[in-house]
Amino acid sequence: MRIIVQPDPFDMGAEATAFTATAKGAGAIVTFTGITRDNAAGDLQAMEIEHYPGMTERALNDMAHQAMTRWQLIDCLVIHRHGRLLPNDPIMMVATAARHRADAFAAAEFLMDYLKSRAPFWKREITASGTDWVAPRDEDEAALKRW
Amino acid sequence: MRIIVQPDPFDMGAEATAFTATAKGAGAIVTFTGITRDNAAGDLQAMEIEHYPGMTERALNDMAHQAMTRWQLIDCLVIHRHGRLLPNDPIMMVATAARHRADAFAAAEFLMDYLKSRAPFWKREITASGTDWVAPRDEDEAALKRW
Amino acid sequence: MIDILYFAWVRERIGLPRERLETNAATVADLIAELSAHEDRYAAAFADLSALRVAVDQELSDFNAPLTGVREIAIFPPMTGG
Amino acid sequence: MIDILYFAWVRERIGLPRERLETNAATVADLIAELSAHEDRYAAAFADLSALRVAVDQELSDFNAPLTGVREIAIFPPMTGG
Repeated sequence: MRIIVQPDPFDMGAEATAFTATAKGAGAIVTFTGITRDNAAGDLQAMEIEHYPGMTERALNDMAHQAMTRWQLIDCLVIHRHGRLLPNDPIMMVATAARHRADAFAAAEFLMDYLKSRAPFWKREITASGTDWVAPRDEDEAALKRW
Repeated sequence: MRIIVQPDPFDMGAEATAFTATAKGAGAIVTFTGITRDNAAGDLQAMEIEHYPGMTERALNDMAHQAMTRWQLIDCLVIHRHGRLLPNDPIMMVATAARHRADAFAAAEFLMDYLKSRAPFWKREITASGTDWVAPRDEDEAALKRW
Repeated sequence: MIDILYFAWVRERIGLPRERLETNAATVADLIAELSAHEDRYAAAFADLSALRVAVDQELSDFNAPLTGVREIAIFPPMTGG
Repeated sequence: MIDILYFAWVRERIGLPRERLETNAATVADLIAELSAHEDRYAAAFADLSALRVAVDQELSDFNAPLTGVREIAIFPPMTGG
């Protein structure tokens, strides 16, 4: 189990390869990668992610432990960036390893749903016309109900 | 949309990176990688995968088209090996790109469920004591019912 | 003339991966019955139809599929990809 | 003494990321009421409690959480990670 919170970019392909190489006995690897999308107006210059140092690591650790307990996981990985991100930059990544695919998929979706609404990150869009805090989506809060 | 059926190994990390780089406008990338697991007895020497050339490509293409139609996907990728694989070799990989994670996850799970039971591949385990065709799992057939 | 392909243990029991036949069978089921009556290795391979799947011209189909105009059929066990 | 941290637009409205206060407030809600009564910038930041979330000693909590023995609380908008 690895939790990484960092301002630096990361290489999702290299992380996926390294994660898979150490997941002994895994038959199924699921990865999710979140990418900085352009905004509706198409003028996104950057995304700034603020977080709560200390609590962030605790919250992600707690989610990962829950995932390991609720599903038959061999390993899991969470990487989340903070600070200034450019369009098309990877923001975060989750990876899960299990013997069978159902566990790997469910745990990855669980981690994503919790990470979206229960980890202390706040996104802000920087455009030519100013900055805007990203509003939470109703679907994201609703998604938590299934777990 | 890319469908690749090949005997050669592939690099799941490099494929994930390349897939992500070309998925313009994607906010969510999901990958699934299937790995050759050792068998229960722990004496797997190799896995041999037989397939039905021609039909395999048609079936995978059809599944990928269905996924693109049923979910808001920007792109999807299916790679499946055949021939002789060693323990811990990647067998196959699916990747999906969408604006939002729900579409990327659902499409990846759909592709996996169909690929398991509806694409013409047959696995055989090679051990010191002989060879054994892998039996289909009841859960795999049942998993199709949700789509 | 129709091409018949066999895969996995069906191929092993019959002892060949494909063959080309002349048949008057109307459906896949009829063709299977015809082959099973003809030789034991077919009867052994086709003994339990519930353990078999069939593709007609490279599309998954069923045993009642008519053979009119069909160029290629394949008979095999349940698939185990992924 | 208690540390209070603010994030995102709560931080912006209040104008600082953290402060250390002496308070007799019994709960997070009492502390919020105390601060809101004290200065307009707090009243503006805390006007709509349904738009706020609270963490007590780095665990998500609620406005009724007691402050006894608490070292750090944080007040912020709904989180938007991932």
